[in-house]
Amino acid sequence: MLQIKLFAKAREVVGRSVAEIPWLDGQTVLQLKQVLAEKYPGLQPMISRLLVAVNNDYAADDAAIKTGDEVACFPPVSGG
Amino acid sequence: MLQIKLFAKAREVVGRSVAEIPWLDGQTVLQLKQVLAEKYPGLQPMISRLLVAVNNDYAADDAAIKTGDEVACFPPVSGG
Amino acid sequence: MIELTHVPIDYHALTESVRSSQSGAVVLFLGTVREMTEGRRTVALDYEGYPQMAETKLAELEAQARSKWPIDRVGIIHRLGRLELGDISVAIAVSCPHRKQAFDAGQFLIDELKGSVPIWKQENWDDGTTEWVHPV
Amino acid sequence: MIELTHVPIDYHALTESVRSSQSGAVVLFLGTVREMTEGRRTVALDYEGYPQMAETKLAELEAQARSKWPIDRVGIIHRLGRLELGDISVAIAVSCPHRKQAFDAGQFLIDELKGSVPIWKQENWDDGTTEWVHPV
Repeated sequence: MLQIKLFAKAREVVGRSVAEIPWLDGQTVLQLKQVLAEKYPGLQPMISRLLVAVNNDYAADDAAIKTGDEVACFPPVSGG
Repeated sequence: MLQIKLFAKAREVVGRSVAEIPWLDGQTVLQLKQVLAEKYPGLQPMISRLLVAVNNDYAADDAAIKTGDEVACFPPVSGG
Repeated sequence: MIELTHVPIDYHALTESVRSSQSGAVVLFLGTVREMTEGRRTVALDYEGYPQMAETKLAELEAQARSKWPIDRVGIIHRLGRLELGDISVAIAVSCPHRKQAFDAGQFLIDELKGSVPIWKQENWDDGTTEWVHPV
Repeated sequence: MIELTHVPIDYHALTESVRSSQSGAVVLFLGTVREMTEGRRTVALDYEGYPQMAETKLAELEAQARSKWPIDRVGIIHRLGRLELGDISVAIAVSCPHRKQAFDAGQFLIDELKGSVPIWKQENWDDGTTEWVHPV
């Protein structure tokens, strides 16, 4: 299983701040987004804008994720 | 007579903060600089850099000065 | 000094912490909650952050800025939680030998912060609706 | 607010005076007495001003800046007299709706102040000599 921290509108539409999904090491960021959007349809309208961070850094769609990584998923940032 | 306020190095080399010189209305800023440099030789090395203000604004060499104007003479500014 | 906080930002202490006789220039930037945005009236903003990553990214930004300008000291504080009109959401203070360096570094830090640090804000409009802010 | 003073500058009060919920950005610039200049060590600076004209010129600068940027509030304080290492010689605070405006206006004000406001400084070097500073 992989735990995914959710923030801002992603957290809001999912209704919780941590999601948990089955995971095979080597699956990619893009696959994570697809699995999340399937499980939580509220994410679908924002899927093209969703960002994924792995171990506190932004990760590209083709980056691989392994269980134990710290993973987060959120919309574009708007702080300041 | 015309009173001229002096600041910074101009004040220092003249040795006083106000100079007084005979004046005919209509004489110019350039003439003022020449009269000052003649009366106070310490000003001569800096005469090309001296600035003159008339009534709280910078005045060009060909501007006329009349008695009663507030006149000041000083080197380029260096505040901040 | 990099900090996320839920209490009002003490920008005076932050500014004092970057002053130094090695530097001739200090620039402080404050982001504050503005009432009007494109004709709509805000009553409050809610800021949410991803703290560990935000601190990591802020430290990276500091390192990037130090590689570009001869920064003496720098401090960044971002507030999280509910902010009212006029409240300070972010404070960035930087000291450098000369003024242009300090202005450029300060502007770089706030521009980059808005682009890469995982913090989000939600508008609370005066008609009672809320809306997550999309970056421009 | 434009002021010349012989006492330490309270930049915190100055910054508070420009904060406003109409503005999303505040930029504060502080000029401070730096110890080293091109390898020489300063122990103090003496600032001399021509007060009436300096206040007139500062008011003109404020008007120029307001014609270029949508400035909400602005405050400028310049100190005169003997300043020690690290002391603040000038503080400029400006608030604007958006950050780039505030940075640009703040930088304009300090650049122009240094070019046109009748204030002069004299270096007191650590070898006991003094020297009027020439603008660069």
